[in-house]
Amino acid sequence: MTNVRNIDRVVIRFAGDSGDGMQLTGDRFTADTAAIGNDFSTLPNFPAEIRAPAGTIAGVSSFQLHFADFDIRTPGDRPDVLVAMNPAALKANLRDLPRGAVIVADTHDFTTRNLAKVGYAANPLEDGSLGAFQVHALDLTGMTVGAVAAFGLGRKEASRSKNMFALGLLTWLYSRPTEGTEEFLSRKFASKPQIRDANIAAFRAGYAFGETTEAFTVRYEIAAAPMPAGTYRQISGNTALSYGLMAGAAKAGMPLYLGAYPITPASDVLHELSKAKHHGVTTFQAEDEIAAVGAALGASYGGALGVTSTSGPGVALKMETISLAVMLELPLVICDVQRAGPATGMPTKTEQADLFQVLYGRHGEAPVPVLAAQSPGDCFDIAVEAVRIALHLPHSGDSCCPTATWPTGPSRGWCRTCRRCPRSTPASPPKPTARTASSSPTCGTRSWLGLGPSPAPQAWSTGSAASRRPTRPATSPTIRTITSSWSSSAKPRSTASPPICPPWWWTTQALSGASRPTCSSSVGARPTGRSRPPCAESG
Amino acid sequence: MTNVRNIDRVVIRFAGDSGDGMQLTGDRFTADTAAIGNDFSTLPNFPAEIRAPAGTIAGVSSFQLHFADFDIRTPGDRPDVLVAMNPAALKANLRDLPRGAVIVADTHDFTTRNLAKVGYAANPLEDGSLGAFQVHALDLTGMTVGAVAAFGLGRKEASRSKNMFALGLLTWLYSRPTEGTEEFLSRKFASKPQIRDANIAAFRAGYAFGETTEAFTVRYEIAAAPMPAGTYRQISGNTALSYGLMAGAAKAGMPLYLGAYPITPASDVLHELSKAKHHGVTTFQAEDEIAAVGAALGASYGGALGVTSTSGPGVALKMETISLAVMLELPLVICDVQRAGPATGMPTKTEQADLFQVLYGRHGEAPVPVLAAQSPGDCFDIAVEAVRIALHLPHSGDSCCPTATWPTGPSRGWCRTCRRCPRSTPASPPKPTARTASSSPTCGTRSWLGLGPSPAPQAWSTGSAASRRPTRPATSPTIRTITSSWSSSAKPRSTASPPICPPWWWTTQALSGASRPTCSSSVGARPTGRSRPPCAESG
Amino acid sequence: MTTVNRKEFVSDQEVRWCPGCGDYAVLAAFQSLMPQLGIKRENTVIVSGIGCSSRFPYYVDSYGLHSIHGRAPAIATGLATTRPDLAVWVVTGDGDALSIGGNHLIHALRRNVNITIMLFNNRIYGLTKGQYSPTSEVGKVTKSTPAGSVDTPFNPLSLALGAEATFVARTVDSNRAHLTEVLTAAIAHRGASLVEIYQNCPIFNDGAFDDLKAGPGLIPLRHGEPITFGPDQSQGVVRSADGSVRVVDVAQVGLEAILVHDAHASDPSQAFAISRLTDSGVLRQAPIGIFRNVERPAFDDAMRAQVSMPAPEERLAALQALVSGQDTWTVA
Amino acid sequence: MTTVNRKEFVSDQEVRWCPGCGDYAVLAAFQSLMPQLGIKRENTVIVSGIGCSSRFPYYVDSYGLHSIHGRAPAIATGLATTRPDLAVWVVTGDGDALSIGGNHLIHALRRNVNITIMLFNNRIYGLTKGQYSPTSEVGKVTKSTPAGSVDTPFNPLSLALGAEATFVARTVDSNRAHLTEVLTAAIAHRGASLVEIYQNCPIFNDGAFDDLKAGPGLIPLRHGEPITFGPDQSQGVVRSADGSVRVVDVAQVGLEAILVHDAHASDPSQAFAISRLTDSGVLRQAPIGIFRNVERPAFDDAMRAQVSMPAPEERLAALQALVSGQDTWTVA
Ligand SMILES: Cc1ncc(C[n+]2csc(CCOP(=O)(O)OP(=O)(O)O)c2C)c(N)n1
Ligand SMILES: Cc1ncc(C[n+]2csc(CCOP(=O)(O)OP(=O)(O)O)c2C)c(N)n1
Ligand code: SF4
Ligand code: SF4
Ligand SMILES: [Mg+2]
Ligand SMILES: [Mg+2]
Repeated sequence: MTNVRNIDRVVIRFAGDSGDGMQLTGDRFTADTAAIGNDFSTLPNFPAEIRAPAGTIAGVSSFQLHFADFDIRTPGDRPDVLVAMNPAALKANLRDLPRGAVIVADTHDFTTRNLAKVGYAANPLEDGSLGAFQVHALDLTGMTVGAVAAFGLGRKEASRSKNMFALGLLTWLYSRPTEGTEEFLSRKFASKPQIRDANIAAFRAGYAFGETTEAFTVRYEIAAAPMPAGTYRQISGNTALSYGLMAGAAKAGMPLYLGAYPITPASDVLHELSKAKHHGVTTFQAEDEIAAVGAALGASYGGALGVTSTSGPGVALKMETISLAVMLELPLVICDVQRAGPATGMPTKTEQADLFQVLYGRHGEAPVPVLAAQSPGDCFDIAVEAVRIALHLPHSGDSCCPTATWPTGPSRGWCRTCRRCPRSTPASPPKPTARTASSSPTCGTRSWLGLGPSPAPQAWSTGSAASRRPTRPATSPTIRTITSSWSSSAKPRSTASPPICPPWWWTTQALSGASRPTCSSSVGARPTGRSRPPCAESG
Repeated sequence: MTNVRNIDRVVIRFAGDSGDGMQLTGDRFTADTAAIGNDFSTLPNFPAEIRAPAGTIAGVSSFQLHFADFDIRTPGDRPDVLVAMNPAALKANLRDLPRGAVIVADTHDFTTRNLAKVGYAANPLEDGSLGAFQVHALDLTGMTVGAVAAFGLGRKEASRSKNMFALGLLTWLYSRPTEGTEEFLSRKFASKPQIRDANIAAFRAGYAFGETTEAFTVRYEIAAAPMPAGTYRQISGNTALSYGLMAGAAKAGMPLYLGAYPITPASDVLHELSKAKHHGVTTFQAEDEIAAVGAALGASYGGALGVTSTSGPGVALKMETISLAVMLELPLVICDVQRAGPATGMPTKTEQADLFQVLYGRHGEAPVPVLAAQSPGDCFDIAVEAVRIALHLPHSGDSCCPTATWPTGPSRGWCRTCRRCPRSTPASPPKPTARTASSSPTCGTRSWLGLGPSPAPQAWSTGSAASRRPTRPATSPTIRTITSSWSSSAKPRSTASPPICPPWWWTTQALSGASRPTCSSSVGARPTGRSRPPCAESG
Repeated sequence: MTTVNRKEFVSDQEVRWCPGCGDYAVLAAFQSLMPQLGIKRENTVIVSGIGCSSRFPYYVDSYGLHSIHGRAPAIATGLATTRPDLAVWVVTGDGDALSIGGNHLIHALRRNVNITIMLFNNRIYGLTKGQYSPTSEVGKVTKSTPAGSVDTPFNPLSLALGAEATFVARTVDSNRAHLTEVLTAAIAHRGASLVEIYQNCPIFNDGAFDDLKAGPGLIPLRHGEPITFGPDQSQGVVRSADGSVRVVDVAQVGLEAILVHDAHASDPSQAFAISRLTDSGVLRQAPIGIFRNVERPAFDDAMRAQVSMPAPEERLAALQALVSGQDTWTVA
Repeated sequence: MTTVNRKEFVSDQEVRWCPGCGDYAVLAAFQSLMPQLGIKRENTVIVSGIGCSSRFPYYVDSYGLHSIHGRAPAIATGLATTRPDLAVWVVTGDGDALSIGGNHLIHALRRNVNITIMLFNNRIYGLTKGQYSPTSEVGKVTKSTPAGSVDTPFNPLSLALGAEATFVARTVDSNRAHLTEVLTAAIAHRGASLVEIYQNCPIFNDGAFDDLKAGPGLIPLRHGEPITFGPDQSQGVVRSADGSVRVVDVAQVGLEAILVHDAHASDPSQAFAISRLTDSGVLRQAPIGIFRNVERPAFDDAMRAQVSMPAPEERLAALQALVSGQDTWTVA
């Protein structure tokens, strides 16, 4: 008999070949987990190659999910459970497992050839080398093929449902509901009934296997986390960022103009906003990052909200133009979706190492407000806030918004009242002090450089986030109420069809009328306090 | 009778129209001052325009000189004496004068038309508005024309020697020797005897005017400063930097390759090195700053010493490539000759506001050693040192060398043992502590970011300069001995014709021979400690 | 043309080019031209990069942006896309447009963004005090090339034609009438217009175009007319067997043999061949006028056609639907 | 060609392009070619940017540098100038070379730097998973252009010819013999050689060149021969009255009327006209082969000719003289 045990949290990693459908499997498990009301956080991990050879380490794709009956903050470091669909998936992930972790492996793919491909001399499922773990070596593929035999698919086609078999098994093991996935499969494969039925059958067979076999003596339950009431959805950082930018622009009554050059992991912002052309969004794929930010700035000069999105290498290239934006006092939002490493770096891996660059990476004193997101959902808020700052601050027009940890993939249950920290919480986060001028949204140009003795980047971005959004209601838990939060935090522009200079410019200068042009001679005069345009210089 | 009074220091500013020869006047006064043995520091100030209209404020050119009988550190803030050759020069500089300052003005140019050009309703030399100053309103032009009447020049030509008349007067007033200037004029105008004689006559007339007239009741003497023994010359920061780069490359036995794009005030490094092609120096004027640093890096990859010079906006554009250099572990020296302000900024004005950028302005953790020069002469040392670091550090190949205050113009008596601070000395310079990892020349990649609680930029660069050059002999006062200092600090490369990978690479890797190529797979593997090339990634 | 009109486009800034700089003439022609075209100054924006020529916007009483080196075409692209009501000009130099800004220039041309580019070509870097530029002749001795430059210059018009430009022209600072005519056609063209303007820099490259003025060096192109020039139109242009074009005495070949210029030809090959008549070394011969002027949908028009802006409330509602998504769950 | 030879240039890295990617064929051709040319791998350097194609250097057992996006021509310029003993290759993609790297490309071409550029044109951004590129046809639907792209693509060879390139060629991944022939000529050329390689990306732009293979779409150019192609060489290229060239039935005009290809013509006009035969939309017709191949001093050779390196002691002595200067004073 299977015991049901209550636990408070678990970390599961699904790993297989790129073609094995691990991302889909993970997504479904996440959705079912969300339905139960657990809190969760996820980390998809794609192969770096577009199409790495099958069965190789380079081709392993994985999806990690951390869920619990309490408020959690990271996708977890060491999986309690690893589902490994082939030897490469086992090898690539084994080092991350703690002693005693559960391994569910599909024996079908542990052939001599596949083992050799990744350098296993002997089959680790059999040679005793996994003694520290609880190994369930199961012929998932074989069982899947058996389960779907009725639908008349070829063997290869039939075996493709093995991920659903694995999902069924895990769904049983962690006591998840099954309706969501069955509905999903019905919808997804509506036009291919054979495939639909095979997938559903495999999913049910996996669930039934857990229930009937003796292999699993314990079954787990994880209670719902005490989440604030509300309607939730999954969201990735880039999507939330895109929606946030749109929300900010909509509240300001301005067209949104994105100038971008494709770069992983920021491209999805370009993709997402490209789909929004009927929302007053123009997207421009420029010839390079410099042109991208230049065009965004030109659009801002014309009265649109100029935005540019990129990753670290692109931000480096944009710096001169960003400093021009500071001088021109035009609104501009720069999104830095961080990747790892210097130079081209590691596009498919994320890291939080651009903060120094975005804070300090310009010549000759051109400070910009910098915001960092705490979670995928927070990317929405941070984007709205960035737009607000860009449009609202009279003398410090542009803002730079690096999204912290979650660019493309990982999703969180997204509710705006959940405040979650990035993975690498500093040991003892210093508090921003009164001397930390940059924690104030007014962000005086010169005083910005007068940072206190502990600039403490991570803590600054976290700590000051609260002080930067003083007007947000403390309880507005459902996404339905998001609009009210926009209206309280985003200062709309007064004119629907904005003049060529931003509104505050018109109100602070004594102009004789719309036909008196002034922008060109205002270039840089104010932020540096100098009396004549710095461009009236040689060189 | 004129009294001779001993004073310890004085600040003189020569100001006139761009065509009035103020830079030459200042240079000569400086040379004569050097000959006496005063310590000195200078600040030329050019108009921003290529050729600003005559008589306008925009067209004023000035040269300031601070000299003393002790060790001084700046060109001075408020001139004790202003020589103003026209109303514009007076107007542009008046606000800098302290009460009681001496003004020597050429009345000849204070015509109604010239006064109107700069907005003077009345003649300030006559309307009493200069009551706070000791004004000597003299017809310098008229006296000059009279003095050179014998040489048969036209009136316009004759009046062009007025700067020498003014110089003669000041030479008398501050008891400078006259031989140097007379020799100089003889050399300079050797091929134009009329002009030569007119200039010498004007100079002597000015001197004699001081001596004979009653106008000046006091004459000053400033004793020699206690300077270390040695042979001195004048030098500008850019020239010293160029020579230092050449010296570093020569000691290393490597060809020097400069990739640069013209930009004020850095262009002179390109100009200076372009003249040195017979010293094994290749200069490449690239299509932009990114190509300039890229080509320098390519040259380094080929075994040359790659250098790139620019100003702040150019550094901003080079950042991505600099981080590539860090990953490739190739030597590269980047010179940032600073200008003022963000965006295009103010090319002809200098400012020290790029330190944050050069320290932090790269994405994804790509630290570089940063050196800051203390004086024009120190640019030589700093350049040699930058070359040494670039070639010597095994795992942190490139170095970024911003020259601090003195790009093109200001000159100092240049002796390598004089340590002088930049103009803006911080109120209480913090000392670098043991925690300041970057003060060590090994500059470990990750530890660099572990700066102590007070990064304190100015103090770091100053304080650590000493610790970074432990091998320089404490007393090596003459320029003749400079070579010995190179040999002690610059590690020469072992091979005359360097292989395509830098030498240390060859010694630290087990290679089977010269035909086994390895660079491409070493890309970035070591600095980040990752096992496969980060470029093997999508995006 | 009345002086009153011209003054409308004269700003209150003191013009600060060197005495004798060719930029003055272009500025004056521009200021006279604009009111004639009926373009209002509040609908005029001049975006420039950095260089002597890039100070142009200061002196014109219209909107303008003196930006950063080389990036004006990129900035103008964003502006033109956002604002169909504006006449967007780009003012740039040979260094600004062809050296650091080369990429933005060729991309703006291929996209056919609705901007009018005035490229002041003085074959030198003026503002940085005299280094050679991508249009300087081989062997040019400058501060950065004391032993003479070694790189072949660009022919800006060949480059533009290779970059799919729809409007390509050349004129000279010293010929007010021609300048006005060419600029008028350029601004009338919907899409990207590139006008190269030979401009003398008396300080750092004086007389660079003198040989053109002296001899019969300028070859004026007039659409639909045979390409003849020189005293009594005695010289003309014919096509050689190898596909290039060359200069001949009209008397020798007869007027019928002379090429008739077709600025509207859809294929740019002949315009390209004509562009090669320009000397790449010391300039003794160069065609001027409109090389190419063809219709193609403008980038910004096509972009705007894809974009629509719902009414404010609709916009927020549609956005809310997007934000809410399809797959939600509720916590009670 | 022996397999032993080829293996010399095969590195120990596992090749990681997608199955069926056109890059494989080019790599194999390259690896076979190099030993045949007698170029040693220790004298071979491949500099690439970023993109799928830019992974090329990993797979060749020679020196190589996988650099940053778009900058390979600049890096290669520095390298080539420093090291006359090396064969310097640049491997790049349509995005790498023509989008972000456009400026470096055109400048390397005009300078005629001694490098051989292989431009893998798959008309898409492969590595970033399928956005449109500067060579994608108008109307291209991609992740970043769901409503279709609106910008006219570059014709890379027209652009190169407009940028004063001395060697311009095109070949296709699927034709090993042609690829080998063109690359052999390209590396033999002293100066900058640009070889555009049509390369299929089965993942993001599959079949982009299929229409060429099906029909008589490829027009091979052979120096000194009339430009004919198609079944039985029944089609040919003639010059039209407007200076462009066009395709005709040879039977209709006679073989004598067909253009004879001259890759060595000093004037690039005819090569340019031929480049215009390339479709800019869906590719049904495109010339391949060597469009232009002319001599001009290489930039790096000319640069090196200006530079001299004294013997070590002389060098320090000369430097000391420079450092000491002429105008000194002594403090006792
Ligand atoms: C990023 C950057 N690089 C370099 C410069 C220096 N710079 C200013 S203008 C210029 C070139 C000017 O030449 P051109 O474009 O021909 O204009 P001209 O002055 O001749 O009219 C250069 C190199 C700069 N301002 N910014
Ligand atoms: C500075 C910078 N910007 C953007 C990117 C992202 N990026 C990498 S490769 C690439 C384009 C690839 O297209 P292409 O050059 O055609 O090569 P392909 O993959 O098609 O061979 C882009 C945009 C980057 N790595 N660095
Ligand atoms: S330097 Fe030349 S281009 Fe610049 S303003 Fe003076 S004359 Fe004109
Ligand atoms: S994405 Fe396309 S170009 Fe890149 S490796 Fe795959 S098939 Fe080749
Ligand atoms: Mg110029
Ligand atoms: Mg491509």
